[in-house]
Amino acid sequence: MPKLRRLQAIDTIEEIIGRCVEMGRPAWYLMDTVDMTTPSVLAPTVAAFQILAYTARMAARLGSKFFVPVVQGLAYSIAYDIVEEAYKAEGKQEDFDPFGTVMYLPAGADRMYIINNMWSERVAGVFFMGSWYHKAVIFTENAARVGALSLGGTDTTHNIPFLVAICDYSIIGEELYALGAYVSQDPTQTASLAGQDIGKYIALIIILLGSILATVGFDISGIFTW
Amino acid sequence: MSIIDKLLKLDQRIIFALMFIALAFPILNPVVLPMAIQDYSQQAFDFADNIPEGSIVIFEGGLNAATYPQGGPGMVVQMYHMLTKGVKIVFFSIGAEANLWTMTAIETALAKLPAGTPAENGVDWVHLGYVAGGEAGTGALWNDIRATVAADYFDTPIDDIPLLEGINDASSFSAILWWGGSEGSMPYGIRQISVPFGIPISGMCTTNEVPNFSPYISAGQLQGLFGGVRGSAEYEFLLNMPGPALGQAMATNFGGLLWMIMVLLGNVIYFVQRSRGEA
Amino acid sequence: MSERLYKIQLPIYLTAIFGILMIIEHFFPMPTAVTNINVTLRSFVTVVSAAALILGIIFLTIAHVRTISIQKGGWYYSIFYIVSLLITAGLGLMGIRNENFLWVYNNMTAPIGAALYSLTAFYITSAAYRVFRARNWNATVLLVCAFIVLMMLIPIGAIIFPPVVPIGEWLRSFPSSAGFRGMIMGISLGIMGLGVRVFTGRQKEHLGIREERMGGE
Amino acid sequence: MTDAEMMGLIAGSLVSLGAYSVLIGDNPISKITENIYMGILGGYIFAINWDFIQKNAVAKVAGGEFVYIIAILLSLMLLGRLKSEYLWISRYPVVLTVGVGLGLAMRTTVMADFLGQIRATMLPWNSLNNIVMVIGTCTAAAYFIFTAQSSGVYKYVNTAGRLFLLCAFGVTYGQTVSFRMELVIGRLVAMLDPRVAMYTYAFIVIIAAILAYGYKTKKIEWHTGR
Repeated sequence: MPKLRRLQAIDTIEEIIGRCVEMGRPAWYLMDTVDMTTPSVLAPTVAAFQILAYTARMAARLGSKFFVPVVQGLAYSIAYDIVEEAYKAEGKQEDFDPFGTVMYLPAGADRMYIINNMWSERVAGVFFMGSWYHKAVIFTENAARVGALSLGGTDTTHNIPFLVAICDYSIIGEELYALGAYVSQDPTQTASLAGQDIGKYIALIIILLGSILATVGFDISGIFTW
Repeated sequence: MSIIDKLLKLDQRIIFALMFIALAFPILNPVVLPMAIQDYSQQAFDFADNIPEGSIVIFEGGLNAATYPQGGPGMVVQMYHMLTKGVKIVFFSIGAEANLWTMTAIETALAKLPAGTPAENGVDWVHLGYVAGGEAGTGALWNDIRATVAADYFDTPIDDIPLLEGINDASSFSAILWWGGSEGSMPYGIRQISVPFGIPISGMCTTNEVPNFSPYISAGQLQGLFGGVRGSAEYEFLLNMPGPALGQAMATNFGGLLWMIMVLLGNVIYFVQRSRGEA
Repeated sequence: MSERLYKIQLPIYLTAIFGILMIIEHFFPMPTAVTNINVTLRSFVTVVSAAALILGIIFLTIAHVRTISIQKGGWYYSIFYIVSLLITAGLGLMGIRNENFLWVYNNMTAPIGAALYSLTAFYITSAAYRVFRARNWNATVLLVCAFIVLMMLIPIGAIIFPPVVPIGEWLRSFPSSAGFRGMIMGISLGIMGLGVRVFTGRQKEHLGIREERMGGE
Repeated sequence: MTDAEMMGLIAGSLVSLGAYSVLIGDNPISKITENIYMGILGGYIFAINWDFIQKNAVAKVAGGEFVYIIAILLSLMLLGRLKSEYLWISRYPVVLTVGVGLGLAMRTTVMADFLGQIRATMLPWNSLNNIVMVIGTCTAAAYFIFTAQSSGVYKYVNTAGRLFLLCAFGVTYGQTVSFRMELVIGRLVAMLDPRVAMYTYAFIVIIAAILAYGYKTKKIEWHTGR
């Protein structure tokens, strides 16, 4: 079985939850867009769910208050299951609030709710995972100002900059999938990432070979145009 | 408390107020500065200008309430550009909100057309309305129009529309104009219509998404791109149709300067702190 | 066992069948019957996607009704939600081109939506001041590129320092484009990897099933 | 301009100010605006999608295309999400959307994204721009090879890849700042339209007075140090 490079973010999850417990303030797990019928959103959402499972268990184990708002109906029930399972698995089911731990908020109208509550609850740790759009800046900036420690990770290219610049720790692009695979200890996911790595090696070899051939004067313009 | 500490603790709301003033001031006191045409806008304009008369184009309207003020003027100009050239347009939207704004833009463009320009609904243009399902919806529609939508925006059955007679997929079209706004949907057009059917695509996205799509431009998969209000203003300029976008493009000046000053100030404070060993 | 069949196994097989039907149709010539099935399936997807959005509204309304019925803190705000929902949905059901419906949309939804969407501009500036620092070389690269590009985009930038336009365009067309191109290729492989995992039933989160529950369900 | 349009501009100006008031802090005006927005948007999404289903499924069944009964049934099956014991029923419509969506994305991403981008990168090494393109693409792609351990030559490739990615994110950052300001400008242009500017100023004064009263009498919580 191929071994994945260990990402620093794994320790960060524990660090953030630990800090929340110490300060007696809640940890939030935000996912933004979770529309699972769009394939490009499905992949980061699934990775965010895997990380959610790990984070929720960590929160249940260490006894931190945990809050997961979800903006889409289908994803809400899945997130609900995942977090409930995590609390069950840690034997802390009494800490799981059926109305308050995982909450459904409508897409588009969740901004104010989250900003307002971030301040009133004085969150100490925030996770920004999944497919992030314009809310990335609003939430990360507020989290930074409230003084929350944050970990950001997304594969939506136009919002990675903000997670990198504002969050205390960040993972970029496909590192999100790698983190999901790593924390879920899922051999299939690991194997799949390894398979994709082979694809990348092939791409690199083709590009380098092609550009060398082009440099010495071969005409390669007809390639891949069947 | 030193001045540095005071500056560092500057209330967020003061910055917000400054930003409001910086953005509102140029709207109340407009000043027009000369503006260079960006390479991507020029390419997109040339592409649109070279679409032959009499051909039919696919037009996705993805602007919503928030992005219409910046993209709308350009979208209107592009419709005007196409209709005056005698190019026929088939509109659709993959957003429920965007659907209405596309109609607003069509109405604005029709009102601007010089008298006598053929622009009859159903003959020179059709609005297929909202299609649910994002990328899958796009794929569904352009592989089989009639199976996906039964009627157009005005509830006219597809079979009663003269323009769509004998057309049921994307292969009869000669270009795609994808006004994706902030949907991030440009790759849907590239993947589901442009590459499978071999139709060139160009369009508009909001300013923030331009870098994402730049690899497609250098790869020749995307013929050009108008970025945000600046792109709209440039289109207005290139077609010699001054409109609302120019003023808005100019209004970004002070806001941009404020942002740059804020970054510089923040970093000066940071380096002062660091030299004192505080940070 | 049979319960497991229709609750878990069948959905997984169906996902694979639907996906593979779409893929083979694209690369190999198919009999008309198959193409017709595919066309129908795709039109079903658009209908179900629309229904899923309605389901989201149902979830939300249930949440608000619950807030009102248990009189949770700030419950009276939920009344505003329910009332505006009923009015708008009622007008909309009379016809989506109903004049009043469009008035509400154009003059209430659109401005609030636009205003909320634009709040970011303020936070971005505040963040620029408090968080966007040249802390290390990573942040420095980010900061310098952002600075140059913004200066290129605002018309006054070219007047203060004219070379900023070619430099900005170069940054956007080459180094930045190269970085994104590397990512696009990776994301493309990621979509294929995800597809293989979903179709082989190794990944079932989209069905609300996770690995640990395999034994129990 | 008709009365309805004028009323619309005034109403738009008022609700926009209500939404912007959240910048000052959590307050009842912003909360009311938020809830009204959620309601209207909900009603809107409901009506538009209801209409879509009417037009493209119900009307088709009425017209004799009985196969669309399946589409309606699948849509109803989504309601299974409302109760966990019927959750499995809702898996079937999800399976359809995910299967078809992924299939459509997979079949085209190979050509458009993967091979298309490889082909465009096979450039001759005869100019600085081409060299930057080839090295940048290769190192950025290599940054996401997770089975490579961070040592040896790969460490340098990783660093170079990160440099190119950061440049890409920096460019996006700058572009996004401009985009966000354009959004505010778009709204302000409507609010400061000479015909409604007077109302806007009046609303600002009224909202400011209400908030000042609320903060003064401590009926609204004031967050210092935001």
